[in-house]
This record gives sequence, structure tokens and C-alpha cells, in this order.
Amino acid sequence: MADLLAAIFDQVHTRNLSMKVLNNSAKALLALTGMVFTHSAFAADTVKVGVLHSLSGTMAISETSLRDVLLYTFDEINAKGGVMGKKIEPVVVDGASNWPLFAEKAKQLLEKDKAAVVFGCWTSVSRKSVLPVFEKNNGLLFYPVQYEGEEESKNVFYTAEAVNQQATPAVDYMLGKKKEKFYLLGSDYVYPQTTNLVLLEYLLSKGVPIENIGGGFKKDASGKIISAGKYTPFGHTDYQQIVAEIKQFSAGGKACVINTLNGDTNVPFFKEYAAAGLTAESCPVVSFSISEDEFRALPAKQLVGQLGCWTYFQSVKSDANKKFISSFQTWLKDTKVDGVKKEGRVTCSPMVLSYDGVYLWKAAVEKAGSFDVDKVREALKGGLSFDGPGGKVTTQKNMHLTKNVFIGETKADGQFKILKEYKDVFGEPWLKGTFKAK
Amino acid sequence: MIRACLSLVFFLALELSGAVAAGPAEVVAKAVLLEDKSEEQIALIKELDPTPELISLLTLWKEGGIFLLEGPSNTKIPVVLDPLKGTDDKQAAKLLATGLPHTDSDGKPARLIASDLNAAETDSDLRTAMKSILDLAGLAADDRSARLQAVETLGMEQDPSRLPALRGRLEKETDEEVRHTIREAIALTELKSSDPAAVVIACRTLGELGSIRSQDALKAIAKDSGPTAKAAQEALRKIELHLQAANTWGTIFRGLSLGSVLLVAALGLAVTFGLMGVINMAHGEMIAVGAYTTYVVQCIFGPGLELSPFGIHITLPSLKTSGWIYDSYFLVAIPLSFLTAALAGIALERTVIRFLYRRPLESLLATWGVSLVVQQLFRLTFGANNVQVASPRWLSGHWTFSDVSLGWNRVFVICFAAAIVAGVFLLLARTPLGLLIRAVMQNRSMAACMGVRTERVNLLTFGLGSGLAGLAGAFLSQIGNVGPSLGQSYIVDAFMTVVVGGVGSLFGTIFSALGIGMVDQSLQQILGNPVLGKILVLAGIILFLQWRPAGLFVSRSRSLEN
Amino acid sequence: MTQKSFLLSAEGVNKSFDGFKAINDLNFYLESGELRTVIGPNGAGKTTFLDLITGRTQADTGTIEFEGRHNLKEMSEHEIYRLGIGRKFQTPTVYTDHSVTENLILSLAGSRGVFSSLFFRLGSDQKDRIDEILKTINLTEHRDRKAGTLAHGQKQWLEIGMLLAQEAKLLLVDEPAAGMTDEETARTGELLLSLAGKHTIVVIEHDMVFVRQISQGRKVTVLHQGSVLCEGPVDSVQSDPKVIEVYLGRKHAR
Amino acid sequence: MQPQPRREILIAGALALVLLVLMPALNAWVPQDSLLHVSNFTINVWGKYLAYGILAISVDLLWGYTGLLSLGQALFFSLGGYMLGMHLMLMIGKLGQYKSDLPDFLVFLGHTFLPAFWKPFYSFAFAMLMVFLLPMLLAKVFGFLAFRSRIKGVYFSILTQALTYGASLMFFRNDMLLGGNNGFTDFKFLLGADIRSAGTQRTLYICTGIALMAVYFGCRWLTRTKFGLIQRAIRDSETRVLFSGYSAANYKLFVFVVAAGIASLGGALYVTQVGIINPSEMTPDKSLEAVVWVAVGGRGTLVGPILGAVVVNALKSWATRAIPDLWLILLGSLFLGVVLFLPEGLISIPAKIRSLFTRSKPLDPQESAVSKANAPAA
Repeated sequence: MADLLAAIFDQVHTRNLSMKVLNNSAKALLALTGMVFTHSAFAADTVKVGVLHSLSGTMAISETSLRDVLLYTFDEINAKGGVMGKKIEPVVVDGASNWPLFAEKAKQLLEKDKAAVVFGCWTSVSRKSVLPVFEKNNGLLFYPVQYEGEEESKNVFYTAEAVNQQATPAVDYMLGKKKEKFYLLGSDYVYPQTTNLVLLEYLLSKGVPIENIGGGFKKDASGKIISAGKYTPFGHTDYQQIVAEIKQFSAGGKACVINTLNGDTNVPFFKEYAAAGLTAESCPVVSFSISEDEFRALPAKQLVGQLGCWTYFQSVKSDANKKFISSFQTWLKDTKVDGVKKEGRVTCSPMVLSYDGVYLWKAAVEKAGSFDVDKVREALKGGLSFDGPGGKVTTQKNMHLTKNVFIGETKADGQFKILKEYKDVFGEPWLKGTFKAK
Repeated sequence: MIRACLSLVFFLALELSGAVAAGPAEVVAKAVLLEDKSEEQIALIKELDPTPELISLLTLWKEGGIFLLEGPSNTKIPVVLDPLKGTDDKQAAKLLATGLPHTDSDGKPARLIASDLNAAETDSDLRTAMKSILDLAGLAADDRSARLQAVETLGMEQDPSRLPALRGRLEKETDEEVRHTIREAIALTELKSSDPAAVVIACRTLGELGSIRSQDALKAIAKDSGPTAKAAQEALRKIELHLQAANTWGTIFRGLSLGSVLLVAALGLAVTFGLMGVINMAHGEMIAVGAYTTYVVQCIFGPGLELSPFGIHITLPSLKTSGWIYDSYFLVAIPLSFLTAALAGIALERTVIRFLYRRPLESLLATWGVSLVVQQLFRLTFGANNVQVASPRWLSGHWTFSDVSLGWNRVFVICFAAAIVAGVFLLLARTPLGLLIRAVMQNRSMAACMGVRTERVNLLTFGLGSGLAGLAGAFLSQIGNVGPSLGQSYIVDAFMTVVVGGVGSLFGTIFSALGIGMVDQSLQQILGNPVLGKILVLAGIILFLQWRPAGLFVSRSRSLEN
Repeated sequence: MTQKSFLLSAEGVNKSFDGFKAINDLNFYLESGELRTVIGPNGAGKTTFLDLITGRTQADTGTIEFEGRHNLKEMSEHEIYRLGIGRKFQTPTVYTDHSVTENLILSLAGSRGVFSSLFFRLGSDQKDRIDEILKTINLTEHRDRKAGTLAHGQKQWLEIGMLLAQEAKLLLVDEPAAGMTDEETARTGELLLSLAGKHTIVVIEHDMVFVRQISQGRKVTVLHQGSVLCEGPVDSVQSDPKVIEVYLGRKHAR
Repeated sequence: MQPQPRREILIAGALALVLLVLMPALNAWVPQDSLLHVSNFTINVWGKYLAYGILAISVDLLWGYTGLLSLGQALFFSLGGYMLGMHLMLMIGKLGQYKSDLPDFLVFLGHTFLPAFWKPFYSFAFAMLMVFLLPMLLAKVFGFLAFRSRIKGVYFSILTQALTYGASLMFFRNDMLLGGNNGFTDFKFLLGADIRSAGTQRTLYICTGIALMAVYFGCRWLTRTKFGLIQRAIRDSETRVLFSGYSAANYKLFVFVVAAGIASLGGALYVTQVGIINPSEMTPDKSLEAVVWVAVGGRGTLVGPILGAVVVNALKSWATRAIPDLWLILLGSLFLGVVLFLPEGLISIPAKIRSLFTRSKPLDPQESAVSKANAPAA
């Protein structure tokens, strides 16, 4: 009971005598449950940096890797003397795939821990739920995962791929491969919905007739299309019907699938896809949410030749990448952080964008000569460059990144073979309505 | 397996030809060395005649049987391996271009391990080009499915120059389905003909064949006017009818298979919840235990597995099997996943459930706590990511009957469900244990008076229910995710299935699982929307239970009433 | 059909469970003010018969009428109760977590509506009534105890007291003496006799000593295999050869 | 009926004083650098806990008092949130990403006009009315169907679970025009006040506290009337209730509807403080979580649920920061431990300790009540 009260008082945090009680009983609680609790001591020569990802719940599948790579990056920077002479002190919190908890944790990081910057979020909804918190407290969030755009907050730096850094290049590539029919499939949330609406406009502007776009449409009362493509909920497990539909759609050849399914549901989809005899040769699938990390769960051998589009692949051939991969693997072997999986790890685009984000922030702090968010933001807006594992990235005035875009196809070993590279693509969040049908 | 044969054939071919320069092999070797430049590669291989040698070379390349060795001063040497493996897993290597043995730096014939080498890569353009060559050759292949595939691809090309080859094959062909496909391919190609009469005939043929493949081509013709357009429209109407029939049969099959998935997932619950009255929210995690067991078995058959939960490093050995032995990992995994899940269930029963037999609603809360803990343990042991479970080859194909595709894994789940159900019925009806289980479930205190050790029967029944969940996990690993929250995707559906069927009635569970599966798939087909269908099914279940509060089959036991 | 106005009449009632005929073409008539005892061997359908009257189960065929007006077959338990039919169960069924007084309060005659229960206040005449009943059932000193902590016999009495509080026209009493000591049984008999006349009572019983005590020459009904075997005063019933064959013959051993 | 009613009131009063008066006062008037200052964050987090407390009471009213384990309370909670959320969305006005009168998500789905059912939500009064009306109406319809066909015990739990699951699937769909997976967020104004300012948050916190008090005393009154007697009678022996002439279905329906209203009120207050509402709040899991709070605190009492909600959530807040990898194990073990070793919840601990010293005393009267509630519905 006393321990539980202590937990409650942690929230009150009156910093009076109860602090002592709190510390002791918290320790007692931990000893009681037999857990090892290491917390770096507070020191003046450190700067607190928040890590806000889901380590439990459904999104832990994807987000845990980002926590790992962030901790690695901090260690790497600290080993070289930290940021402006201050060591980075990571504050890791678990958003638990629970969006209100994300908001609470964001508040905690900004208001209580006074984190200078926060790296975090994966889903659009988690970003949307912490956004008001960051705006109110004038915090700074680095967001590393491909997203739908249509947003530009002064408190978020989007290292993420915008739609034009992923979806439209991929469609260009497919058009170049003489594909005429496009089946749009996605999870029912904002990113796929918005992306597909943009792609619909884009395809129509490229002269693809509307009857060659599969998956179905929804129109509002005035007949305007408000949703294009087929959508399944999170955690959907049964793709028989949809795969049968795709099989008929692609029977005439020259078809492809534009896949914006959320990471988890890709597994049943692709297993079904392979079992139905559909292959990359008969009807390729280009996916935007499957990176090397997600690919570990997929039957790679059956999916050889399916396409992916990201701003980084582990197979990128550069010295920076080679160094990044090897030192990350070494770090994994040596790390003592709880819950870090050591074996069979790969690197992927969201991880590299997290990594780039930390270095860009470091550069911005050093340029601004301060940890103050307003000054750091100005520095970021001024156009900083960093030679990351995926090539050079440059910050833009609109808080997005200019970076290289790669199209790759999957290989039997779960890696991507890079087929095409688009250099220095400008990140443009506002795409809707920019393409006019022919 | 196929690859092993191919390389054997090719290896012998090289052996025979000896040092004599082998044309295709040399060219292919050149092409392999071009690596990323797929256009030049395509140009090279297109020049070659489709001799059997070329066919086996290209197939070998496509399947990753040609390896690139690092030669001196940054050059690369394409080699193939002798399929005969030594005891040390090493294989002899021969130069692709010449067929001479590859020698290592000491001048001795090199023996290498395949998994250490880099296979020569292919990209999709190159593979498409290869396929075109292979298909033309494939027309005469002995293997029926190879012929079928070859004809399909040739038809899609709509290239009139292929017509003689197709017609020639049609005369010789005896297999009905291949003939059907050849006719379709010919008609499809004829659509491009400049002679309107030929086009009309082709349209008619396609309509009769119910050719889904030709829809796009026909639609293009139907837009024009004149007799060809009319014929195309007519053909499209016929194809539409055929499609409807195919969709109906497809829906029935899909409904059956979804029903079987539900059944497999719910059967364990029907035992623990239905017979014992325990609300086990950790049932989903038992499914996950089965799935992870399958994963571990697969890893042991394959490359081995390293884990480090809580900083303890565990290395599971690798059997390094391949071919059919590797593919049979699943057969080993099935009983093992039953066993591990049953053991986990027994542990759960001993530590938690047995204190809660009289408090079913509290067993719900306690087991929910267990499920949270177990999920996190999975995360800490196997990582938060989903893990990869690949289907064995004998589960990853499909049959097609008149455009209804039956995936082997789906057929398997139906048979698997039937087998489990039969097994459970036999167990309950024919074995002494079954008798005891039925006795205890009907009247616990009476059975106890008769000298039945009810504690033990409870334990075994719960073990059985959990074991069945484990079997479900083994199976679900073939069609879906294997990850820490795997169980969560099935738990609500499983409870629904049991309740709709009638708690305590295994028959009820079977009927409700198949019923829900069918309704769900039909609604999906009709509405074209996977979520709406599911919502309607849920609403239907709520209304159904108004009508029959105790489910489809009311259990005879009166214990739940008072 | 019913010329005479019976309080309760059951005609041609059938009920089967999974093929087993629990009630088989049963005809049963009860006049107002009667104290009727129903006896019969195990499985004769006695309790099922009460279940049918009180709406706990529905008859397959036949009619069950109350006061010649109400068709009990189409009513639910609480509606039947509100007609003035009260029931004491075989195993005492009281609210174990409520005090004895609260048990009686819940059974007091009066509105059963949700909203009236929200603003219910115990009136002084109701308090008197409860005191009176407590005295009758001999539980005055246990009035604040939880009913679950009472002895078995006390629970039986409390349940009878609940029927009294209800001011039921028809009391259906299922084996009131089960599990009681001889002394308690005798007292229960007296209690029932004192109620006879004021209420119409149906008692289901096994214990022939008890049956003799309460029937006192009144009509006794013998049920066998779901239908009435014979009716009449206890002496004539006991000497009926049919009854001896199916019932007493086996019961002599007792 | 409740042990030591006077002491309970005393404790409740003292808690009310601390939570409703002292904490806001320390937040508002004590300078930030003082040791006694209560931060805005703390006020906000506690506001969330108190809103959860309201939800927990609604669960307990059904489960602890009536024996109905409803897994649908999270649905009613979220519905309340959604109703007020719709009003708050409209109050954003042109301050959204798109500077449009429409809520952002409608704009990027390509809508050009406000759907008709959104329009009345411009009125705060209407939204508040709907906070109560819609969930209670839904509860009325669903409850009517369920209780009429006498669905009880586990079946009731599973049926409410189906209801919640179906509703969450529905709200996840973007076609519902209620924001789909993202739901509502980025609220700006409530009744003209900036919803994110410390002052508004403090006021909302106090409102939540007052609402919790009101719900607490309302339920206290309710459970002490004859209605309360019948409620518990239904929990212990529903058959007997029927044979006492009460229509158990009507009573259950009433309490189900009331509980829906209470949960919904909690949801509405929750949304103003957390600033987000989306369908992941209405999953069966969330309902189960609320049930667990009640179990941890102590069911069949009214203080227990509040205690449980606060303790579990505080523990969660703390553990997700302090031991992010292990907190689920900690929480899961807590649930397990409480069910196995402390079936009457934390609230019974003082009595247990007391009984250690006075062994001769009979068992706590609450105990039999609780263990009875666990038995399958009689």
C-alpha cells in the first residue's frame, strides 16, 4: 500500500519531505518485484532528451526499434563529448500504443522533465494527440515515420517521408514499367486515406483512366470522391476476399497494387497473396509501410521482387551506411538496456530518419549555441545538412527534409535491391489538389 | 529440391562437355557478370537459342543457383556448385563459363558452403525476360503446370508471332485444362487481328470460355462500334455470368476456411470455457505459445535461434536441414505446439485457475492479468517485432478450378479443423479420460463422491483446452502474424463463436464457427467492405442472442442456471 | 369449462424436458381458502408443477388459470406474483446478504415499481406489520442478523414470513419441513394451520407425519408420473391400493 | 448497510478538501519555485484520474452492486467524450491546419460542407444534453433487449463486449465522419475560454472533482434506498427477486441506463482534460481495465472504485516512465495478485490488519457480500 501511495505521490511531486518517502518506497517496490532499476543520476552537465515510443501494445512491433536506435545514437554522441559539451540524458517513456497516454507522457516530458527535445511517435494519431501539448509548451518533436502530410506545425520537425518522397515516386516508377492498372489497398486511417486521394489525383493527371484504378470509391452527396481504395481495419486477419478481388483485377495483366497497409496486417495479406499464386511478376505490390524491420516477419522467399519505396535501405552502398550498420550492431551486442533484442536486427528508414534527426538537432543546437527551442528551430529552418546513412539530408524552411528516395525490390534474404534512386527530393507536405486531371 | 536436380543436370552437362567451350554457358556467364545492368543482360540472353541447356541455366540463375566468387583484383567469378554435398556441407564448385573445376589459391579444387556465398542477383525486368524465354520453351515441358504457366504468359503478350507455336501445341495437347488455356491464349491473341471476322470469332470463344483474363482487352474493343464491339459486349456479359458463379463458389470456400479458422481458434475455448466454465482471457496467449513453438521449431530446423531474454543468452542449435526435411518441420511443430501450450495451460491451472473455479467472473480478471504479463514476456524474449514463420512448400501452393482458387493452406485448415474436431470427439466419447471429463463437467461433486479425482480431471481438461489453443497457434502461424499480440486478434471472435454456439456444446461451436465464417464472407462479397461485414456480423450476433440467449445448442447441464 | 369458480385450475397440462414427460395431462383444481397437501414420490412432478404455476417454466400444452381470469401461462414470474401467488422454495431461498428485516421489507405488499422504490419510506403500519410477522415466525431477536447466517430452519421460517408479508392469496409451500428437527417441524405445522382459512395454501411434502398433522382430514392430492393419481382425505388416500402400489409400498421401508 | 457511515463521510470530506480545495489552491497561488507548488501537469493528470474514478463508479454500480459485469462502460465513456468532443471540434473555428470552418479531418477527406448531424453541436447545451441522452438511449435499447431475454452473468459480459467491439470498429471507419482512427484532438476553446490555459484546466479539474463527489453521493443515496436493497438482491438471487414480484429486468435496465449516463459524464470531463478522444478508447480492453480498477480498489463499495482508478492509473503513469519495459508485467501481476489474495480489494486492507489484532471478531460483513457477488448469477 505504501508503495502504491508512493506511486501516486510521484505525480504530486511536491518536492518536500515526501520526496524522500517516495524515493525509498519506490526503491522498495522495485526491490520487491525483483527488477533492476538503473537511473542515471541528475547532473548539471547533461541535457534531457525525451524518447516517446510505444514499447508495449500493438505498435510496439514497429516502435521498439526506434527506441533502440535512438539510445544507440545518444551513446555515440555522448562518446564523442555530447552536445555542446553536455551529455545527452535520455528519458525513455512508454506510450503503450495508447494515444491519451502519449499526450500525458508528452506533457510529462515537457513540463516535468523539461526535455530539450523529444524524438518519438509513429502513427499519425499519436502525433496528432501530442501536437497540442507541444504547441502549448513550445516543445520540439522530431517525427521520423512516413506520413500523410497536410500538416505543418512549428513544434514538429518532420524527418519523415512526405507523400511526394514515397508514394508519387513509386507510382512514377510503376508507370515507367508500363503498368496501366492500379489497385489501392490500405489500412483505414489517415495516412492511407490521404495518400490514396493524392495518388488518385496524381494517376488521373498522368492519364490513367478512372476505371483502371481498383479498390472502389466513395462519393459524398455532391458526387465528389472522398475516399479511394479498399480499406481494412487495424489487426485485420482475413484477406481472402480482397486477394481474390485483386486476382480478378490483375487477370488481364499490367496491373499492380499500391499497398498502404499498416505493418502488422501485411503479414496475413502477403501470406494470402502468395498462397493465391500471385507473384511480383504477375502483379507487383509496391508497399510504403514495409521496411526491412517489418520484412523480418514476412515469408521473404515467396515475396521476392515485391517493391518498396523509402528514403533509405540497408543495402544503400555508402561508407556512412557501412559504418552506421556495423557500429549499431556492435552497440546492440554490448548494450545493457533492458528489452533490447540483440539478434537478427536490421536497419530501416524510420530508424535512419530517427538517427538523422538526432544529428540534425545536435547541429542545430550547436549552430544556435543554445538548447532554446525557438533558437534551435531557427537554426533548423536555416538549412542544415547531414551526411546520413541514406545520403545527404538537408533541412527545409517548412520543417521537412530534402533527401534521396530509393525504389527497391525485395530479395529472399529480406533485404531490398535498389532499383532506382531519385536524388534530393524536396519534402512537400501540401500535395492535395496540386495535380490536375488531364 | 528442384534446384538441386537442375544443378545436377547442368553439372553433368558441364562435365560431359568438358573443356569444350559451351556457347550458352559462356554467354550467360558474361551476362551474370554484368550484374546491375539488366538491359544489357536481357539483350545478351535474348540472342541465345532456347536450347535445354539455356533453359536449365536460366532457371538455375533465377532460382539463385549461380554464385559469384570474389576473384583477384576486384573481379568476380561465376560458379555453380555440385549438388552432392560432402559430410562437411561443402560442395565442389565449377566455373560457369567453362565447366572446369574452380581452384582455390593453392590450385586445389575448391569446396564451398552454399550459404556462405553470394548468389548472382536478378531484378524483375531480367526475370520477366527470362520468363518469356522459358515460357516459349515451357510450351513443350513435361510438367503440366509449367505448360499451363507458359501458355498463360504467352496469351497475355498478345503477340501474333506466337500463334503458330500455340496452335501447334493445341494439336498435340491432351490435358483438358491446358487445352482450355491454349484456346484462351489463341483467342486473346486473335483480338489483335486486323480481320474483324477473326476478332468476332475470338470474342465468341472468349465469352464461351468465361475468360476473366480477357476482360480488359474486350472492354477496349467494346467501346468501339460495329460487329466486333457487339461481339465483345456479348462476350463480356458471358464472362460476367461466369465471374458471378466463380465468386459464389469462391465465397463458399472462403467462408468455410474462415469458419475453420474460427473453429480452430475457438475449440480450445469451447473446452475451457464451455465445459469447465473458466473464462480464460489468456486463451489468446495460449494460441501465441503454439505459434511461437512453431517458430522455434522452424528455427531449429533451419538456421538456429539466438535469444537473450533478461540478459540471459540462449542459443538454440541448428539442424541445418533443407529440402523436404526442412519442409517437414511443420509436422514436428504441430504436436510440439500442442504439448507446450498444454504444459503452459497446466501451469496456469495450478497457479491461478484452480483457486477460481467458483468465481468465473474473477477468473476473467485474473487471466487478463496473466495475458498482459505473458504478452510482455513474449516481447522480452522474442522481441517486439513479429517473427517470420514461412510456410513449408507443401502448404504454399494453390489449385484453381474454373477460376476459383483454393489455397493449399486454406484447404489444409479445413482438413485440420475437421481432424481436430474428430480427435476431440473421439477423446471425449471413447476414452476413459473423456468419460471422466464429461462426468466431472456434469456434476463435479457427484463425480468426486464416486471417487473421481476431480482436481486431476480439471487439470487435464484445462491442459487439453490449452493444447488445442496451441494447435490453433501452429496453424494460424501459417496464415497470419506471429507476434506478441497475436492472441488479441482472435480472443473476441473466439468467445463470440463459443457463446453463439451455446456454451458447453462442442457441436454448437462447430455450427456457429462455420455459420459466422459464411455470413462474414458473404457480406464481404456483397458489400465489398471488410469492416461493414464484420460490424453486421456482430450486430447479428447480439440480435441472435436475444432470440436464443443460451446459443444455438442449449447445454443440458442445469448447473449454470441456478 | 370451470363451472365453479376455482381459485386455481389447471387443465390438461403437459410439460416435457428433453423427451422426459415431467407433467402428463395434469388436471388440478383448488378452491379458495383450501389447505391442500400434495404428495408423491420423487420425480412425480411436484416441483415442476409449482414451477408451471409460478411461471418459472412454461407448459407445453394445457391451461392454468388463476381466479378464473388470469391465464398464468402467458405471464412472467413477477406478474404472477403480483396476482397474489407466493412461493416458498424447497431449499430456503432468502436474500443472504440482507438482514432479516430487509428481507421482509422487500416482501411487503405494495408497489413494485422502480421509481417508487427510489422514494420508498417505511410507514409506521408497515413497521408494525413487520414486528408482527417477526413474532409469528419467531425471529424477533434475530431481526438485524444477515439472513445468510441464520440456521436452516430459521431460513425456512423467514421464507414463510416473506410470504406473509406479501399478503398472498395463494401460498405455494414446497417441502417446508425439509431438514428441520421434529420440534421445528411441529412448530412449522402449527404455523401453517394458523394461516389456513385466511390464505389458500398448497403444501408439497414428503414427510407423512407432517402431512397428517396439517391435512387433518382435508383433501390430499397424490401425484404420480406427472398426473393426479388420486385425491381425498389422507386416510382414504393411504389405503388406496393404487397409491400403496406406486408410493406407499416403497415408502414403507422408511 | 455500509460499515461506519460516519467515518466514511469524514474520509470523503477530507479527501474532497484536499483534492478540490487544497490542490488547486497550491497550483494557483503558490509560486512555481516553491516546494509546495502543485504543477499544472499534476492537476491535469489528477483530473484524468478523477474522470476515470467516475467511470469506475459506474462499473461498480453495475458489477459490485447489481452483479452485472458490463464490458460496455468504455463505450459509454467514449460516447460522452465524442459528444462533447464534437462541440469542441466546432469551436476550433478557423484555427485548424486548414483555416476552415470545418473540422480538419473533414477537409482532408475532401468534404466541402458540414454534415447535417454535426450542426446542432455548435450549441454547448445541446452537446451536454447529448452527453447524457445518447449513451443512455443506447443503454436503454441494448439493456431492454438483453434483460428482456434474461441474458446474465458471463453472457452479459460477452454481449456487452460484442457491442463495444462492434462500436469501436464502426468509429474506426472514416466514413462515420467522426474522425476515424484519429478521432478528435487539438481542441482550442470551451465556452470561450482557452482550453489549454492553466486556469481553464484548473477549473475543469475542480469541475471533475465536483462531478465525482456528486456521483459518489448520488450513488450512495441510491444504494441506500429500497432500490439499493433490490439491486443487491438481484446480485445475490435474481430468481428470488422475481418471486418477490419485482421485475428484475426493469431494475437492471434502470441501473444500466444510470451507469451509462455516469460513465458518459466521466468521458465528457475526461476529453476536456486529455484533449483527445478516438475509438481506441472504446475497445473491450478499456472496459476490462475499468473493471480491474474496481477489483483492485474493492467492489461493492463506493470508495473502492475511486481508489482503484487512482492507484492503478498513477501506477501506470509512474511505471511507463520508470520501467517502460516491465510495467505491463508489474500491472498484470498486480491484477492477478489482487484477485487471488485480496478479493475485496485494497479497501479491505485496514479491516484485514485490524482483524489480525482482534482475531476473535467475526469476519468482515463485506466479505460474504463480495464472495457472493463472484458466484455465477443465481
